[in-house]
Amino acid sequence: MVIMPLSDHYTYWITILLMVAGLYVVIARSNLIKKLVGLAIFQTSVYLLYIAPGKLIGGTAPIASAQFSVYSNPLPHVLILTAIVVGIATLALGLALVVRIKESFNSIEEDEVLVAVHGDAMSEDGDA
Amino acid sequence: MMALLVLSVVVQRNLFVVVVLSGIYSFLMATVLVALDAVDVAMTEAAVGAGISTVLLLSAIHLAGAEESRPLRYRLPALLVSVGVAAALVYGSLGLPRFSDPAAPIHTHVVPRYIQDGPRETGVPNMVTFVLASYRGYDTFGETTVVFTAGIGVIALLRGRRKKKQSEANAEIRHDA
Amino acid sequence: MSAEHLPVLLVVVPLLAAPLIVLFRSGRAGWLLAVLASMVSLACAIGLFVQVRGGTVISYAIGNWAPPWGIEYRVDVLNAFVLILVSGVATIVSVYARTSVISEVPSDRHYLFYAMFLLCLSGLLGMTVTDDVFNIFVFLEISSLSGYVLIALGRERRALHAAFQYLILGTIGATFYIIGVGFLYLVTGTLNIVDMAGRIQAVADHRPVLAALAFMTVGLSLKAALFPLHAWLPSAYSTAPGAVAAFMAGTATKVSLYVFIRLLFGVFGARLVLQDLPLLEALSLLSIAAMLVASLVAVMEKDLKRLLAYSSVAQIGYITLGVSLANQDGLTAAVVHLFNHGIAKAALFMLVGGAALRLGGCRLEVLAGMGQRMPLSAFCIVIAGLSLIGVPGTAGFITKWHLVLAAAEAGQWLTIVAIGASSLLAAAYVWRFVEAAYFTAPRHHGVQEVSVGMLAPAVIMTVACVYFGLDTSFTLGAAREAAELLLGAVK
Amino acid sequence: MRDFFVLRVVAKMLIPFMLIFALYVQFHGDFGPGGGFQAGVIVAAAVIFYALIFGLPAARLLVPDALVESMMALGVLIYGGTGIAGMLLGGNFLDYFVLSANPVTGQHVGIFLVEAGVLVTVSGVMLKIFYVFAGRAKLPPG
Repeated sequence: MVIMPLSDHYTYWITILLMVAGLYVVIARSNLIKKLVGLAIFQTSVYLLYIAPGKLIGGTAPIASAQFSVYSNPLPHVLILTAIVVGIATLALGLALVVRIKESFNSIEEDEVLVAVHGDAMSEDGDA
Repeated sequence: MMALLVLSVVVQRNLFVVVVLSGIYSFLMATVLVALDAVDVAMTEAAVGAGISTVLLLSAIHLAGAEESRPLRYRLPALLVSVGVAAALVYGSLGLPRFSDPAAPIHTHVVPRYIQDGPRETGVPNMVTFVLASYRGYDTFGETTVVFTAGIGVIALLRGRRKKKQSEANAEIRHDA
Repeated sequence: MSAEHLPVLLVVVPLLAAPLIVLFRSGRAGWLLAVLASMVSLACAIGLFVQVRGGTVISYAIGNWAPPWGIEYRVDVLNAFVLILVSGVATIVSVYARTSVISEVPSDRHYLFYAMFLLCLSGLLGMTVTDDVFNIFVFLEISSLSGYVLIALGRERRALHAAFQYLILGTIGATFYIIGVGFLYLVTGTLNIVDMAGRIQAVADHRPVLAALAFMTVGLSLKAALFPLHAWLPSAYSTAPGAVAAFMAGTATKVSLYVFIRLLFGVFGARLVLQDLPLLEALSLLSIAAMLVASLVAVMEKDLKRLLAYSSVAQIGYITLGVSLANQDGLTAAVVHLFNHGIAKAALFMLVGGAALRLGGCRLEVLAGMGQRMPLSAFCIVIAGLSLIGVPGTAGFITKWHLVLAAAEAGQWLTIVAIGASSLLAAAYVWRFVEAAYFTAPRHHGVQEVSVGMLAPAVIMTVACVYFGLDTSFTLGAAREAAELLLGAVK
Repeated sequence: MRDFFVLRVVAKMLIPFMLIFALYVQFHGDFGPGGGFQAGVIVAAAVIFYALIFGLPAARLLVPDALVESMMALGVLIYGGTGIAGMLLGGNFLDYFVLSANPVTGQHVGIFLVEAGVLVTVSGVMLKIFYVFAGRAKLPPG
């Protein structure tokens, strides 16, 4: 659906909508796992910003062959492959942290964890 | 359709459903990527987005609980930030080359050499492979290092037994300094 | 292998030492390799600095693919200076880390700690030395991911939350940066900074360039903890293990600032006449706000690590203030403060980390009487604190002096008043430590000075704060040359 | 799960095919989509599949933790070592031209080696992450 150029900048606007929705989830939601899902959607949408403009209508996938002469741009593909890998690495680390947070705080809701963090600081006051 | 999916991720509170939806989202993304000629990226996105991250998210949910206990609230600051970002993006995108414009700078600079000379210089026909592994091989070295970092990071965080209770840990501080 | 490979060895040696440590699985071997690899990096950085003094630029084509097709490493006096800071702090902190890690990290994770430390170091060095905007992103992620883990290894459970918060904000920052890169790539077709600077002048439409500038500024400001995007920094620095706080406070934010300065002048400066943009005014306002607000918060803090963390936010304000003045003296101050503040904060966090281990915390009440119990540590904290205030004879003074000169040149008298006010606030928060350490009865008895392994690196760093306040030929010389280079690129 | 005879037989038959498919993806990367990363994911998936059918302990016996951890490190070392080899042979870091007398062959060798490095690290890391997450007991409620 994205490749139909309804307007010259249609693809960009789809990308923008997806990105911003992901960003909103990250900022607004309190559940830590949901924040990470939002983050993943935010990162995934950036892929389109790179890949969509690399497409040439009438071109083919960038694998050299005697039959074709017009290829879509391979460089964004390379960059985004790297970005995908970075994204999954971040997600794995983030989830590992969530598991540890759950075990230490018994909650994965940001506000509850914050209350507990604050409580730790206060109890240090008491010790002192 | 992808937009609808994302919107349901925003409102859905059951994390299990959210994870499944985001897996479907990745599959749709992969389809779009194939349509955009990015076959390598599509293959990776399907394996990573719909495969690995779904498995990871599900196991995290298993360990950390599946229900989001907070009711849905629409937070004004978050909404404002998002709208601001969207406005900046739209503003910037207005000046970008139009879709599939062969005269756009990304098609006329740097890339022509990859397309014209690359297969001959490296003997590999898949342009993504040789740009990834040779011309920009150093990025891929960095990427491998990122994967390695995440791997040992997860070990460092989750290996072995759970840490002792906070109070016990605090009690130890003064002795082992 | 001859000297021509220095730019890449600098990064690759610590990077490959990390998997070696994981293969050996030994904490002691890990520590030795970490110290050695950091020293090799420092030696490479010094070697590079000597070569680029006087305007030479070293270009290294990785994979022997000429830029812009391949990735280029490019060293000039500006990034050679930053490289010396990063690898120097790493070398000293890695020595210190041995004792800090033994007392703060579970023993089965020691080797992982050193591997992470080296990865973080090579990430930061890679960001500094590369001339490719996408490669910056890759190495930024190496340093960030390892940074999150290093912070999470802190002993308290609060460290986990701090690390998670940093992960979310850091990833948003990196994604913003990559959006900016996307815009620039779409309008120039290249990722190489020098090539981009040349091609950006021909871009007809300024809207994508402005959007790229906005996204990269916000993204890098998040990583650099520029006020008001500093939310992650105080909790991260105050809960991380001592060695991590010292290393990151001395280097991580500085490298993000370096990248910002490089892109602002090296890429955007060529396209947009800086004076026509409200960006510099906005940056100057935010810097002044950081200097005042964060210092004020620091004065109120009861925990010395958090106090120092807020002080970092304020001191980052000095650096960006220098950038926003965009004249010779301002940029000199900004570049020299990257270094001067880096060493002062690394020294302070090493000293406070040691004190926290001995006294069981670093709240000011706990530190009471530290002047008697741990005389050398307390004295060094005061000396490094004087550098934060900017007392003549310390490195901090050099920065302040040039900032005042730059503001006077720009005719911004209110800015000078703000610098004065912020220095007074700094004096107030340093005084709070002095009061606790020297004018309060000690609470702990039988507490001794920390071991030599921790104290010696911290003392060396403190001496450096004084040395670079007296002999400025290295720091100021390099910063002046760097400022000329940056301004030359804009004209 | 261990009692499902059919599953076990099918799994035993399928896993070799998955590994072969991984090798195909690895080596066909020159001509079609694929490469070290994707192949690494498939290799890890094969072992994860084995773990799901025969249980985590059985998988850990087949592919021990120590081996997995070493693989993570080895892959990066293979990649970096290829780069250093380029330097030792008189080129720049990651310079594949000097790896063989014929520059194009050199490129082939270089690309092959670094893709192998990626495969080893990626499969190691993915497997390790699975082991760590799956091996972690759930916290009792409350």
